[in-house]
Amino acid sequence: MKRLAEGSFVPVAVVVLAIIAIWYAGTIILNTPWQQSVYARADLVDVPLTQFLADVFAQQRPVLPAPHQVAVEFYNSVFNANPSTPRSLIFHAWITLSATGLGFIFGTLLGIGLAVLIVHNRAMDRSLMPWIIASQTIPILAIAPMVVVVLNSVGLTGLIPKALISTYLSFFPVVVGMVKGFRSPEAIHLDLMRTYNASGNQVFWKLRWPAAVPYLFTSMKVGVAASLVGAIVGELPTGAAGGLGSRLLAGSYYGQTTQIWAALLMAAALSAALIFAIGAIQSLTAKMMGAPA
Amino acid sequence: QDLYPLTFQLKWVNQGQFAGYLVAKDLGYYEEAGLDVTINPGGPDIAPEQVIAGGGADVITTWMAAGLAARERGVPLVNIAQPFATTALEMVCSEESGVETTADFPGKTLGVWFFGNEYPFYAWMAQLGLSTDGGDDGVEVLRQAFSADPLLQNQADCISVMRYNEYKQVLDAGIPEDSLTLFNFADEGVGMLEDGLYVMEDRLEDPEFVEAMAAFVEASMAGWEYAEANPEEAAEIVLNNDMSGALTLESQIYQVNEAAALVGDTPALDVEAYEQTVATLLSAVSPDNPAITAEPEGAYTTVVTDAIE
Amino acid sequence: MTSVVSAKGLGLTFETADGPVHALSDVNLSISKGEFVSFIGPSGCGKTTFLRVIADLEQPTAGTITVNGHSPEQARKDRSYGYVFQAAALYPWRTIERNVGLPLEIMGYSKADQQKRIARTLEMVNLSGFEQKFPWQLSGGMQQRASIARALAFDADLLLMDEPFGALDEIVRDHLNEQLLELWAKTSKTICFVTHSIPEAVYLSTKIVVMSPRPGRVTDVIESTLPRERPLDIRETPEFLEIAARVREGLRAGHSYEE
Amino acid sequence: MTSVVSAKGLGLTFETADGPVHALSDVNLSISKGEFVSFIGPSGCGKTTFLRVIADLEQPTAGTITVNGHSPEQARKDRSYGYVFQAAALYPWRTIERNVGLPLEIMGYSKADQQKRIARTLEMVNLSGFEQKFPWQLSGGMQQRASIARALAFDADLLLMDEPFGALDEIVRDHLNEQLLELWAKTSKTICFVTHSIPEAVYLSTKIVVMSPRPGRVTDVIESTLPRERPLDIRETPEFLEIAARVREGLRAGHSYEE
Amino acid sequence: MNGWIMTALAVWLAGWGINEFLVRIRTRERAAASAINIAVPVIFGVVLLVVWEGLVRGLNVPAVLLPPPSVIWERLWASIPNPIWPDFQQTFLKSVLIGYAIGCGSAFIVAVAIDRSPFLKRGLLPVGNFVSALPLVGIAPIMVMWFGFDWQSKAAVVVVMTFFPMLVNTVAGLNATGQIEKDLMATYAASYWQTLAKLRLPMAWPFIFNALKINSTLALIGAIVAEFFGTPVVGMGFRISAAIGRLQVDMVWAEIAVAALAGSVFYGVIALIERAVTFWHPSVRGGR
Ligand SMILES: Nc1ncnc2c1ncn2[C@@H]1O[C@H](COP(=O)(O)OP(=O)(O)OP(=O)(O)O)[C@@H](O)[C@H]1O
Ligand SMILES: Nc1ncnc2c1ncn2[C@@H]1O[C@H](COP(=O)(O)OP(=O)(O)OP(=O)(O)O)[C@@H](O)[C@H]1O
Ligand SMILES: Cc1ncc(C[n+]2csc(CCO)c2C)c(N)n1
Ligand SMILES: [Mg+2]
Ligand SMILES: [Mg+2]
Repeated sequence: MKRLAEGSFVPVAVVVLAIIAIWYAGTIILNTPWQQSVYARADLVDVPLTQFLADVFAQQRPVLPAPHQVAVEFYNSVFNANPSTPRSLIFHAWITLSATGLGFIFGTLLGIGLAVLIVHNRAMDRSLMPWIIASQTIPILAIAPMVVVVLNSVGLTGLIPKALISTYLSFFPVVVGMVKGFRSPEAIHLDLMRTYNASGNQVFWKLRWPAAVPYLFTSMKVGVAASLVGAIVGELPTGAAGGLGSRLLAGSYYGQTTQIWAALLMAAALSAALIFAIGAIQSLTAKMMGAPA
Repeated sequence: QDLYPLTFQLKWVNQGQFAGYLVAKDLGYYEEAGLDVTINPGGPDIAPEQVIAGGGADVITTWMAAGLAARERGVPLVNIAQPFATTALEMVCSEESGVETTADFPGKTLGVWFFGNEYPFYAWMAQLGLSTDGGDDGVEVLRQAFSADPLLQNQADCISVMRYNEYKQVLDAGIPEDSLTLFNFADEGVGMLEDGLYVMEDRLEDPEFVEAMAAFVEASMAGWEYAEANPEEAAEIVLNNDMSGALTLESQIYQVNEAAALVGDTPALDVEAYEQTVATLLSAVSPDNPAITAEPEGAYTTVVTDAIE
Repeated sequence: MTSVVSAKGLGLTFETADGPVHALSDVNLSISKGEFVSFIGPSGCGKTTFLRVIADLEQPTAGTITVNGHSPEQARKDRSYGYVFQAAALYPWRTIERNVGLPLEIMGYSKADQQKRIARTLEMVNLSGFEQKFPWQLSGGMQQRASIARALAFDADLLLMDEPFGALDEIVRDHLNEQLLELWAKTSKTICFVTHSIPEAVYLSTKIVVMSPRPGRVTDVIESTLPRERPLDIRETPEFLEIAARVREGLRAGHSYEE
Repeated sequence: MTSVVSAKGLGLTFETADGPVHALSDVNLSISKGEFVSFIGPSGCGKTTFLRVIADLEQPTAGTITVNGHSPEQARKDRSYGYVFQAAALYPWRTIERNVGLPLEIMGYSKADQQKRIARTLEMVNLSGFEQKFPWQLSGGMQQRASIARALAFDADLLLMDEPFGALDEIVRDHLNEQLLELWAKTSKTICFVTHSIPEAVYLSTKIVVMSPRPGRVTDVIESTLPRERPLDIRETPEFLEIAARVREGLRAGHSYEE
Repeated sequence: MNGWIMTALAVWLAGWGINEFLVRIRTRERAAASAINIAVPVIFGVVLLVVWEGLVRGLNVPAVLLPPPSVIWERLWASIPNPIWPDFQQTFLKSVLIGYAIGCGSAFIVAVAIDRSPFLKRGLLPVGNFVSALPLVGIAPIMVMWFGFDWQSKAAVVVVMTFFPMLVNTVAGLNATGQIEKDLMATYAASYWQTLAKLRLPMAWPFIFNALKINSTLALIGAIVAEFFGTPVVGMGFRISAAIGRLQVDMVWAEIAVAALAGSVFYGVIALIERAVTFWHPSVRGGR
């Protein structure tokens, strides 16, 4: 019992329950105006409270769907739909996941590559860093459609444009983290290498790289979440090609609020799962590298 | 024998609006015509004019106003056929707004679609002499997302709808038809031709391409004919092509029916309607609405439709 | 006797934001093969800096220095010295064995040779059995011994040790002092040894260099008259105490409390 | 004589992932007002832990302890002791002056009083003139002195010092030892002092507590026979050396090399 | 090969050479050193623009795909009074700044509030991470539904986006205090608030500024993208999207340039404040 209270299960459960309670309250508040106008059109007066609640929680196009509505939609589109058809959220999650994965791998490699350049070349350090920061202030999300079109015109279609938007968003945390990581060895550790007359390569592989591993994982966690956002945004313009992004958007065209929320839930679950997976690899690596349990 | 490859860029996601093309592809009409057609769906932020300029498509559908605007910006688009002979853009106002006639517009908030869809609206306001910067003697313009929500949530007094899509959504939400006020852009004298087929001008110098286009247009019209006759089956086909899984059969049957009704007897461009569109656009030139500033030259051709006859 | 380290008029000034810091000035010193030289002096007098100059980790700004008759850079490239830092500076992601093997990997020793040398040097510092442990699983003293093993693993004739026993308690320190003397006697290495402790300096050295700060310079060089064979209780002999007194004298002379 | 610290059957066991660590076990000790008590013992024998128990920073798991006749918690809330940690633990965003003033701020001394006390204690540790420097601009020894000043700034009768001079060189250490004795004589504070150095313990204390690890316990309590007046050269007297020998004996008995 | 591309290549090589030369200069003059620090990235940026111009012109890239910088500049300059300045006011001065202040401010207060409850901390942080993983594009239409189509809904999106990074970092920062420092406060029997004000907050600043910096770019992106889901006809996001639809790609890039500049300045200002507040931190004091 004490263990339970000290772990994070109980606190998380309590917080989640609180959120659900607030959510239900919000459902009532936000959906009441529409419900009243429905009653007014039907000339209904003095609707009993239970009937009112039942109606508010079962609207076709709620401003805010009730948690159970989202849960049912989520369940149906995950478990009751053939995962190889566009009716299934699994189908869309898979499309988004592949773009996320590809973009994330590109982004991580690009980030590490740039960090290596920055750490080893002063000119790169000075000239690149301010522009890398500035690059992230470009609202890439806003011009994602244009990027997709332009890439299409040079023959890049399908997964690649989405993955490149993911790359753009995910390389930044990796560069910043890895520059820090590659520079994290203390002066004395570098001096030690110098006394051995170690080559640049040896210093990198035997010192800088292992020292940077914790930073790598931390920034990869941030990066993978950014990748997912990038992939989803990249799917918006290519609305009909599937993926959670197109699902979100289609939901909004056809007024399917509940479907939007289910897709949102799936997106958040996906990113939580990805972050968790990286965390698992991180602790495995840490164990192999001798970190205290 | 070898099929002639064609890439066709839609303006919007696969839906009943494009049923004719999807049916033609699905039933093999294009193949029979010697064509290998790839249909690329569009989306809210895909500008087909940009896609074709970048070489990403051989032929696109877009609205005439947007096509002419692109031509003036240096993308030499040419209309080769006009399957939609009539227009479906409307503005619908809620009961609460109190709008009954255009005289009630001042002081109201109107939802407008941008991204090349705004030209008819600005032409209309210019004709009514209303400013679009808000205030009591003008209207306030809201950039409407591509949905009917602003009306349902009372954020706008009137919104833009396509007769075949959002209008149905408004009705489906439970709002009675007789409580709504509907303005049809064509009836207001600012109708502009909608879905037409456009290609890059230089491609038309190639007779083989013209021939392929003729085959394409002909097969597409056959697709439309089939869709009109078999709306359920056409809606099924649309649904099979929907990658979002968000469409419902019911809404698509409705949409196919409505869209097929827009298709004229002939794909040939009605020159009178073209000139009307141009005249309306030129009558409303303003910094907000720089669709075109001069009479376009060579913006349409009949070589393709002539080749069909 | 060949001179292993020979400094003439050596000076080193650090340029800092607050102006120049004269870490070393006009240092003249010659160290012969097989000597055990201790450097003692108050904090900031340039002991570490001098060792770092020998190791080619700092560049002198005045004077000349040779190591094994060459420039320090050449000596470093020849891998002719082993350096023990003030902190153990073990790599936390390597086991003790792999830490000791680090210089051997870098210098390209064969796997078998590495294995042999690691075993031998760990034996020497009494760490056999801890090969597979990670640094954090060892006490500070054991870590420091591992770092000494690392410097001994390859056969450098010159050993530079910067307060290697500073963090240890007296009993462990005594023990390691004995061991170090034994090693030195066996291998006839040349050793430069920085310490804060007068008894330690006197007990270990054949030559004691007393330094003073601002600017860092050598104020006294004391040749020890003690025999090479030194049991621990030599520290109670009058001869020992006399040398210790002379060192303390030299130290106090150059001392300023503000540092 | 009143008992300032009185421990009876005191024990403290840390529960860790690898099982319990017995940091202290069955410690019986009484410290009277005005005493200067040194704690000496190998690393890990529980010296720091004992001081922390007195300071109410750890809770004993067995036995009882009183400070000034009350519980340690009460004593802490009465602000009846000053603690000098092994590391200086100065706040880097405060100048030396503001660091020393920190406890005064917290305890609500008036601005003028703060100013006076800061000046006086900085004077006492020879840091006048460095008021406006930030900690990182000072050497390790100076930082340690600032942290001593911080503990002296308010008038606690009990001073807990955990190896305060560990990082300093012998000369500075001698000097501070002298100063500390002087302060102690002047103010008749009670001082608990952890050290690794036998001469330091003998030189300073009226009572030397020798501890040994696993589990941490007190193996010997040596009452010093030296007079309260102690010039530095008392360290060469036979009496001094005899006590030192006894301490060394006690230490060696409880020592294991692997730690 | 054609002239434009050759020129671009030459400028690139020259710029690279100059930079390699500049970073090797060792100077004692502070002014000279900081001049070099500014010159190097500026040269890099200028080279980037010249290469862009050269490639676009040399390869005849259609202007509706990617206009050359000179054209963008002309458009930018001509459009500052209208529509760029009104757009900037709407998006940056209203949506971004207000949303940023509310988001970061409330997250800070919540962090301090839950700091005393380990239970809440353990419960809120995982949930917070989950919520912050919700893609912004999903929240934006919902916020428009809730807060209307004017800047309030954009500010709300910014609030949601900035809240959790700030919360997580502030909580981490408040936990960053070392044991000795906390023990020191305990020996003074300092109260909770005294410890917070004199120890834990100063220790937390580096973390908090980390979040403030991340959020400065997030906020701008969030506000712009949120404008895709319904706005009045003003705002940088509106303009970008509307201009793409009209194939005024030079206008799109002009707005992007303004956004990048505003974002960089915003980031820079926060970074400057950070330097002043955490002057004592090793990463600011000196470092490599
Ligand atoms: N990289 C550096 N930049 C500027 N000044 C330095 C640098 N390294 C050392 N110094 C200064 O040079 C002087 C000598 O330093 P050094 O480390 O050699 O002293 P030390 O005798 O080893 O002292 P300690 O006993 O405290 O280790 C000191 O005043 C120190 O502050
Ligand atoms: N918080 C803790 N959790 C678990 N074990 C601890 C903790 N603090 C101390 N210990 C253990 O308790 C024992 C006594 O530690 P303590 O710090 O009191 O030793 P010490 O005598 O001060 O040693 P040193 O001379 O190295 O400072 C050690 O074995 C140590 O590992
Ligand atoms: C050629 C062409 N031009 C404009 C539209 C615009 N449009 C048609 S339906 C709709 C709203 C969603 O149904 C919008 C914006 C289009 N589809 N096809
Ligand atoms: Mg040193
Ligand atoms: Mg201790």
